[in-house]
Amino acid sequence: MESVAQLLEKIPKYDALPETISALMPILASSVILFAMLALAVLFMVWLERKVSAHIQDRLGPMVVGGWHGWAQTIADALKLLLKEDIVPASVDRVLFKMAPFIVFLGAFAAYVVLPFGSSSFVTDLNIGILYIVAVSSLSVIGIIMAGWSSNNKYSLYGSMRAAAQIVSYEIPAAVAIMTVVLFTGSLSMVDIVRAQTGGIQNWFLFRNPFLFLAFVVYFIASLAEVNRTPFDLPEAESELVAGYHTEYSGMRFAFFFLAEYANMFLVASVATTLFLGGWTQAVPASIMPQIVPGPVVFFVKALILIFIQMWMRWSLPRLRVDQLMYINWKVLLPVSFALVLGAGWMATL
Amino acid sequence: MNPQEIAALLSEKFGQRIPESDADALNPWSAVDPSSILDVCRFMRSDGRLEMDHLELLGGVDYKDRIEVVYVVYSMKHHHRYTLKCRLPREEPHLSTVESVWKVANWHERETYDMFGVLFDGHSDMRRILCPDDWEGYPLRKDYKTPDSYRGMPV
Amino acid sequence: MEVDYSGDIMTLNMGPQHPSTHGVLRLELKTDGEIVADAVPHIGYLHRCFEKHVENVDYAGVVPFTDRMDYCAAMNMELGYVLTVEKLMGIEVNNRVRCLRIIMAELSRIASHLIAAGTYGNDIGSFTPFLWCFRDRETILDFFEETSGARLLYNYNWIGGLMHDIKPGLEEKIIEFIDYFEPEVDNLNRLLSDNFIFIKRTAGVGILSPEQAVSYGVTGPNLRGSGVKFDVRREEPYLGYEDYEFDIPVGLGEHGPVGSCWDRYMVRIREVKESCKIVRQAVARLTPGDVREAVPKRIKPPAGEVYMRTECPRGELGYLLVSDGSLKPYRLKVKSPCFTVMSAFREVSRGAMIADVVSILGSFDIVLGEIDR
Amino acid sequence: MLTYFRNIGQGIMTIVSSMAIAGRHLFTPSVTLQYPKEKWLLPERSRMRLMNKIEDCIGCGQCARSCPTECILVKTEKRGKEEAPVFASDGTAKKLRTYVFDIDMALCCYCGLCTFACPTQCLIMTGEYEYSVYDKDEHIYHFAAEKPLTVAGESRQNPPEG
Repeated sequence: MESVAQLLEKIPKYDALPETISALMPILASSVILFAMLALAVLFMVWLERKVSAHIQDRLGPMVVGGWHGWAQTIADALKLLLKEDIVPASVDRVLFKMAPFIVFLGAFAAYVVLPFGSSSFVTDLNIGILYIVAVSSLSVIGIIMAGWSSNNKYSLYGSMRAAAQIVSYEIPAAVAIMTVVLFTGSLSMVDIVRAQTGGIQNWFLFRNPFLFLAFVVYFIASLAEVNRTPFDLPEAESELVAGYHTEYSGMRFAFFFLAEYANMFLVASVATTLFLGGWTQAVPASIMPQIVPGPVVFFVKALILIFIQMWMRWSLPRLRVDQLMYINWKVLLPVSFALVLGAGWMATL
Repeated sequence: MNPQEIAALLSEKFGQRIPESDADALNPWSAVDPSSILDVCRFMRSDGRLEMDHLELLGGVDYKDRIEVVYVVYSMKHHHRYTLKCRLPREEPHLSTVESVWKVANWHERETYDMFGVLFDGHSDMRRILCPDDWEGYPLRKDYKTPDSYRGMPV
Repeated sequence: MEVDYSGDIMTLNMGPQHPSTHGVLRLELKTDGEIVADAVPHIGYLHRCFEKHVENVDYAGVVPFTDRMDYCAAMNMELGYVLTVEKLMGIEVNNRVRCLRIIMAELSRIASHLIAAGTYGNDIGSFTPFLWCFRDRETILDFFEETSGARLLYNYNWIGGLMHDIKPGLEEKIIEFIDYFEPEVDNLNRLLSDNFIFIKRTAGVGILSPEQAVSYGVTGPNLRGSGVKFDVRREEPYLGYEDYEFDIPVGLGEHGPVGSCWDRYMVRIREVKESCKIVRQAVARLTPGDVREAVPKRIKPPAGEVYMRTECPRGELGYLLVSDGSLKPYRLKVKSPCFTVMSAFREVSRGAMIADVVSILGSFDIVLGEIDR
Repeated sequence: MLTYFRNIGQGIMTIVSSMAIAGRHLFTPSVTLQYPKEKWLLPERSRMRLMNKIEDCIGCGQCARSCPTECILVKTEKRGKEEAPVFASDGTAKKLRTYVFDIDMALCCYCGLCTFACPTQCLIMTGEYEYSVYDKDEHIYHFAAEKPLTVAGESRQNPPEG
């Protein structure tokens, strides 16, 4: 946050502002910057998703709007969603219904504060960074339950109940998988975790030892479930529950759910990048090749590769059933993740 | 068994209750007294020589003076087919259900009720199936007139 | 202390507008959490009283109406009707017509099973197979359009013949397509049928025992999925099917009990390959001839009654035709395969989960146009 | 226990194989046709909009009789004896004056039966398929070119329903 504050001080007459406002200004400025970055990233991801799905299915996807491969299609769609009539069905619980999309989004957005995109580009470096992410990202469950309950629609209710069960239970293997990394760094700070991985690809936790590699796989699977992606997209299973918890939403409120979904995707990909893929560090150590590419770019590329794998999985796999979902969590992922903690702990003491 | 043998077997077993048979027609058939349709069907289903385990079709035909309910039955084991016909009066026709013999008869009978107004006694769920529950008249009867509107909507 | 965990029963109306009811079907689900205590199908949302319509048009004019029953396999629908009228009138068609009818019927079966497999993948949550199947189906529809002029509702089979002969060179294109298509089925298997998640979702779900299947009058791939080897093309051949070599795939129960959704689905996939075989043989048997040779100038069958059934992609389609000797059918009763299989739905889906209801419904492969007529 | 591990293994293997085959399709050419820009070459038998070459039409009404959905309305009257005879291009005498020949394409079921019934082959199905309109009535196409001499009520009409 220092850098933002320093930038702000260059604004003329900034010192003249009252102290309360000048204290708030860096917070405001950094959230605006984060939101703009996030919105851009989401627009790009939606476009990418459409393209990936289209090409897997032998189609072309959007080709018209904006000229080159329909790059402006998602912008047009976002504008359309924002301009649509704001429909609040008659029998919903109005307050909860209106609040829910923002709470879902908030859960994803708040976690971005601690993501280190580059060696100096992050909002803040909390000493409990990763714990903060795990805690804050579960906020969205509350929003989802609010959406499902307030919609007064049985499909929504089913969707939100499924989502609650799924997200809460999959957080456990995800958190345990994160623990394996923490064992090695001894710090919960995201920046420290990345710094522990500098010095080339062999230092990334992904390739440090087999336990961490498996921990990455466990985290990746669990994170898929946390963000409701196929094969774990039961809360919004189109063929069963129409659209799950956001069945009754349209227009801008739906856009927020959409934004939250992709923000969550990006969040889990970023966390995986930070924890296992060395964050902003480059594959080739600085001693061999000068680091020309800025850190954030490296970070984005790594995250996008993970997101691409998420999309690839989505468009090739069918969906699980509720009991199978729980089976995988409690009977496969959880024992495996515990075993990994033991193994990684043993490795760390060596 | 060929149709002639089936016709002979049926009339031997049921005598007067099979008033008419035509085993040489393109679609060999026997008329069955409406009151004994369930017995005949049970016999055809369970008899080792017939074993008509597959009810292919159950439907009505309106002959203006009577309504015929047609049963086309087939044996998957012996590969023979036979048709039974029940002649019913047009006014308040009713017939005993054969749901207990072939489960598929449930829906076929509902359809026949829906389209011709034939009531099946003992049926577990005698509702209209294709038309709305409050539809008036039986569409496939020959004297049926299409209504102009249904609940205020033009048809 | 005894605690009743059954909870409250909630009624969930699935449909008539729902993504996976394959049309306008309403399922009244009584649910206890995710478990479905009872599923009552309500049909009739697409009812247009086809049987009344045809009493008012002449025999040739019925064919377009039969097309609209099962719009996914219109060729087979009209073929059944045409054969029924030909049987009543005693019309014999020549070899070319017979072979072409078989080619078209089998291609139509492939196209229809492709829809079945694709939409089933969609029901289970995988959207990609759907579009892969539609891509190959388009090629078949191209053949149909080139021959009959329409892509979906062909009116191609006429009483006593066909609307058009095929364009010269189409045989080679069909064989070329079959050559390309057969390996493509294996790709689909790798993507969907052998996928572990797919197997877990479908095998062991919605089991229809052979006895139940026969009692419910279930026919076609659904019956064969229950392990009963019965195919009208074999048992009561028409169009000379007795001369063709093909297997009748049945559900083998590789994954769990016989008669599950996976078996029904797999029967269709295997049938596609058998249809490819039949098409190859039929193309080899094509002889020159006039396809409209036996088309009567005036279609006026003698008074009488006839029942005829054919093997359609969704089961056996029976037509009971009553003629009074006039120019219009007196009564045409259709035995629709989807109608009978749908009556078994309630029993099969009892005690399943909501996701299984979708899976069972998809494996029955119903087309509402044919159920409601 | 063994099935537990076998299931996990099988699950991973089939998921990887599914993803491999899906991933391969990322690099296969697409089959999409960019519709308004690129257009499909229709086969010559394509059955789309009906078209009547009215100069060849003899007004026999065969098409209207063969139509299963009654979408064709033909009204004709006899030509007077004193009028000069009119011939279709194949030489058939046009004994009837067709003053109404309407086709309601909204009702048409595109079966093509009318085109086969037409004795002079003047009624054809063209390959024209882009004719959506904003008003349903605009789907009624009027082909008749001549005006009736007698009162419309006296003329021969479309055969009644049934």
